[in-house]
Amino acid sequence: MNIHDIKKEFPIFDDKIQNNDLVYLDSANSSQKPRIVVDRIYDFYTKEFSNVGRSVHYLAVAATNLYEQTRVSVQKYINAKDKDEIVFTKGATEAINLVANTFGQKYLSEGDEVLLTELEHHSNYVPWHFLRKAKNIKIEFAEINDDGEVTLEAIEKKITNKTKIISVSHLSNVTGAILPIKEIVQLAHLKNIPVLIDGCQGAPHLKLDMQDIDCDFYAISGHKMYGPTGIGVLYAKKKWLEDLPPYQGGGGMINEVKKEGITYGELPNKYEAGTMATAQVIAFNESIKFMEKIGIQNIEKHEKELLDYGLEKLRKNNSVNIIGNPKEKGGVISFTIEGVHPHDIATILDEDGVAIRAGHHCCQILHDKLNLPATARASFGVYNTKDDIDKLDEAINKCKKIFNL
Amino acid sequence: MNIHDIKKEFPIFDDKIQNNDLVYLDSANSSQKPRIVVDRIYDFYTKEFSNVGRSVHYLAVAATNLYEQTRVSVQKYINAKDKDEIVFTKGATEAINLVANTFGQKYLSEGDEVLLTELEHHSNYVPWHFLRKAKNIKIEFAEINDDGEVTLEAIEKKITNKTKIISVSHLSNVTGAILPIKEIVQLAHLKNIPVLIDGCQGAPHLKLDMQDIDCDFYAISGHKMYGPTGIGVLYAKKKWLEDLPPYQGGGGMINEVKKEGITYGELPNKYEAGTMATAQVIAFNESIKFMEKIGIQNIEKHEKELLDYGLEKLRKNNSVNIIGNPKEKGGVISFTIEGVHPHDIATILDEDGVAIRAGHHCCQILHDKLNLPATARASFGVYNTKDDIDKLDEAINKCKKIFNL
Amino acid sequence: MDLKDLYQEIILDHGKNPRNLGKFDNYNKDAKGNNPLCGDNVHVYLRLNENKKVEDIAFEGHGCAISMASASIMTDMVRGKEEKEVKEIVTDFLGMIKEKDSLETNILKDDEKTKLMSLSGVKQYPMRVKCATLSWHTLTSALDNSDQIVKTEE
Amino acid sequence: MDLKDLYQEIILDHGKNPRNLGKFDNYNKDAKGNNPLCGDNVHVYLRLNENKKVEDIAFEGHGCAISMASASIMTDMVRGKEEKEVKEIVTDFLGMIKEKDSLETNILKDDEKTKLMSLSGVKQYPMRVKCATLSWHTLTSALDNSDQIVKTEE
Ligand SMILES: Cc1ncc(COP(=O)(O)O)c(C=O)c1O
Ligand SMILES: Cc1ncc(COP(=O)(O)O)c(C=O)c1O
Repeated sequence: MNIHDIKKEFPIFDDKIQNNDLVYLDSANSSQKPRIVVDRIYDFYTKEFSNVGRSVHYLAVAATNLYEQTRVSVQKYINAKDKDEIVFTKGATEAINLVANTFGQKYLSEGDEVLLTELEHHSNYVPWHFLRKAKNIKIEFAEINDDGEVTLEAIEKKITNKTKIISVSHLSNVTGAILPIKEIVQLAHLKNIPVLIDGCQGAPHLKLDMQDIDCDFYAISGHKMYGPTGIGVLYAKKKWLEDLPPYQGGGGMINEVKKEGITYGELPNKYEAGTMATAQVIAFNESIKFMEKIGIQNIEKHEKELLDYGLEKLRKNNSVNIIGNPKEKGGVISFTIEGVHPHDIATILDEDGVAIRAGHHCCQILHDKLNLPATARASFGVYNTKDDIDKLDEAINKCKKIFNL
Repeated sequence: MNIHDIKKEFPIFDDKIQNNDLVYLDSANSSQKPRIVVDRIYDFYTKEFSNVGRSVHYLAVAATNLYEQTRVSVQKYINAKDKDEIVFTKGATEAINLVANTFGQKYLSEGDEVLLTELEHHSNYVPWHFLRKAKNIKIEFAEINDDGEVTLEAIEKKITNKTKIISVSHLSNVTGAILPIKEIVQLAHLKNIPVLIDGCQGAPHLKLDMQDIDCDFYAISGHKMYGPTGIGVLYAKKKWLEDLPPYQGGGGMINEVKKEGITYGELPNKYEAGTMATAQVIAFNESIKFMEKIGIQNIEKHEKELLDYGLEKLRKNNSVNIIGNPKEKGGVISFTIEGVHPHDIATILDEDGVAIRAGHHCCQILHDKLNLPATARASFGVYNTKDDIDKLDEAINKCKKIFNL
Repeated sequence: MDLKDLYQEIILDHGKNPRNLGKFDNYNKDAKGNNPLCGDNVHVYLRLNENKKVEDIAFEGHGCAISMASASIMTDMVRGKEEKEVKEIVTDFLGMIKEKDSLETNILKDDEKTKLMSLSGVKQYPMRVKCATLSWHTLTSALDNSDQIVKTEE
Repeated sequence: MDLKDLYQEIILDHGKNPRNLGKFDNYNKDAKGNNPLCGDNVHVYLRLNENKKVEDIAFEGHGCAISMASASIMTDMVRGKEEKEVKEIVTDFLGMIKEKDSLETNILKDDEKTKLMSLSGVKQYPMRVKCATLSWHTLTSALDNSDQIVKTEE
């Protein structure tokens, strides 16, 4: 598969959207879906549908096998040691809630500290805030520097002997900063502190190797990885999944149920209560295969090229102000235009089919720090091209014209 | 739409499965999907995909509108007073966990009692068990009678002045018993006790009117209602959604986020953290429309006919023992055959394309009470016909033959 | 859809140079409003005199051109009006943005109506409707002495 | 796939009238196993004498024809064998169910192998594999004095 004409694998680009060719620059929000993923969902529902794991008839057995195949694919893709370390959730947000809730229950008490960073997405803050309310723990935020990065030193500064867990993004969905997660994990482990990585933006764009990174938890959203909505992955080291209490209760996650008490099932069932997002899990296998077929190195390279081209182009564009300047940066460009509010930018760009996002991108702490209520953000996926960036640039010019800049 | 040839709306029946016509009698586990639902998913992903509520570009706006349209459809379908009383979850299991967790946090403390019944699905027991562990509350079980029913009297008997919430099934997924939920709610409300209805089996088969039933909470799984996997609904009275704390934390459910504290969003956002199962919610609208088009009265009537026919047929079949004999019964027939274990029954039936379920159906308490480790279960959906039941009966005969009965 | 309808000269002007921006000392009613999705927020201050007339009105806040222009035009328009009249104008404006083709109130003069109608372009941009209505909801809240922070999400 | 392969006469016979069903007094090793998905369970009791020979073995439990027949045949087959031999048989059996075409161990006689091979029909029925293997895993657990309850879900 040649990454330079991969657009045609994505049916959404086949037709015009509102008389425009779609210039989709909102992949950090959610990615478009390749044909094979959508076809897989269609075929599963129309030819093979059954619930998983609970019946012994042919369709149920087949569905169960398909479901478990995705687990193995994910395991291999992220190089986890064991397939039982892969837990399916409805998304990264649920994955983080799962960890905060169960780890919090067992290991956090009054006065303990959880260390986050100033660039965390609300999904990696609110679940910890719940514990602050319930258990009187403290939340610390490692600072971002002027380039919009969080350095190892910034993390180190905030670690105390009260720090019980560190939870940080792999890649910022606003500044694009790639955090030194391997080093953070090393440092934390020296002090016996487990680390959760919010991999929402890491997983779609960077090579993942759980055994190398050595993090304790890693959260992924399928819909940002060319997969269906409603499916996510929590990677967790087996020792944690064995040690922590279950999160949701229901069918499938139990061993023995009596009126007096309940014992829970083995991994990975323990964390998969109730009917799961069967079709989505099964189709997610195709997303993984799709990315494997292109090759994550090629994805990284392609997106880096786009980023460099985009940064150069927008820097040349007068009155565009790019947010953050991290040395290690993924395919995200957040920006403002002097005199035009980001929402107006987004509306005007949309008129030409250029889809970007405007707002605080679920990162209010970061925006407070930047002293900006909102930014505009263009983010890339495998299907983007330099042409898309040219169109972005043109649309920005139109924007300035409308606002008489 | 004529219910008697509705099978052709379901693509799964177009082709043979393992050289057999599929006789799908496992709808209580999960229903098959009509073409319009699958097509909707396909079209959404290929022509209209975007994340919901977070961007202002055309696709995002359109997706948000579609997403909210489903909320209104569900509201109307179950006759809720307000669309904000409809919360999307990943399934009924999550819906029940949501209530148990948030109600438990706020209103349960040591010594308080939660009243369930002996026929509850594990999904309506394990979440309460968590509270038993965490808060030292007690769980009481209203008894089933010899017909496999739970009567109003059985509920009343177990209510004490410690009872803080009652949580019962609408329709048993094993005996098919329809519980007198309206009367239970009336009784409970006299004593100021809120009621959660596990509507997993109620919603696909019975007319729902939340304002008439007047329950406080009602949990639904989309995948049992001819909808996609990975989507469910929690109906909750507005006063509860306003009063209870949030469940999961993340993007979309907040109002203002500061380092020191967080305020939560308005309904229904407060309970919809993170990227939701967008495509599934949007396609679920088609499931609702599909059921509306047939008419729930017609569905009830059709399934009642099948049930009566099935019961008559199986009762005539020697050595088949039907579990429970409730006066009000939905389209579920659980049974055993003297001398053949349910798993063997299921395997043998499957050989002829007759898909049933065998096991404890996530109801171990009930099976303990019945003194049966497992039962076989045939359950109906709109697409079933009397012919399907004839085939079930024949396959049972084959089963007996193999086992020399 | 046409961006020219949305970004009319008058909107751009008021968006860029909002009138009545700031806070004055002797206000006796105020309310906050915000839009959690975009982070826009507004704080409306007003002084109702003994005759229930809006003696002065101003706002603080930040947001897009539409929301700033809307607050600016609104504050201009209601100054000097009686509370009852203000409420009628608000209802009329919100009704127009929601569904009606034009403004119906007799309280406004034709040129005032024209000015307000310049905000009608948002009707074609559903996601932007709340930008136009936030300050109006907040004004109502201030008049009603409501403590609740207005959040525009229908 | 053929049901005749799965439900061979010998399986039906052992399934209906399992040998060694029950419990005896002077066992010195035991273990429980269960299958949470189907509710099958088994409890294996055995007596290992000073020479590490299985002097007696029995089981309690309930389950489908396959699981009862498997426990029945297994207990028949390992009585009188040494612990080392028993382990070899278990490994050989599990290997056969999982992937190998035949049994390789020299410990069993040909007619014993034929008997065991009657359980190979489950290979075509993946969901039933655990029915056939539960008692075997439980036997291993008993020999190893493991306190863990065996649960068959791969
Ligand atoms: C009565 C009942 N309650 C709860 C559930 C759990 O539903 P789900 O697995 O879709 O969350 C089921 C379905 O198996 C059920 O039948
Ligand atoms: C860095 C980061 N973390 C967490 C999330 C939340 O992911 P989801 O909404 O898919 O659960 C996102 C996506 O918006 C994100 O970008």
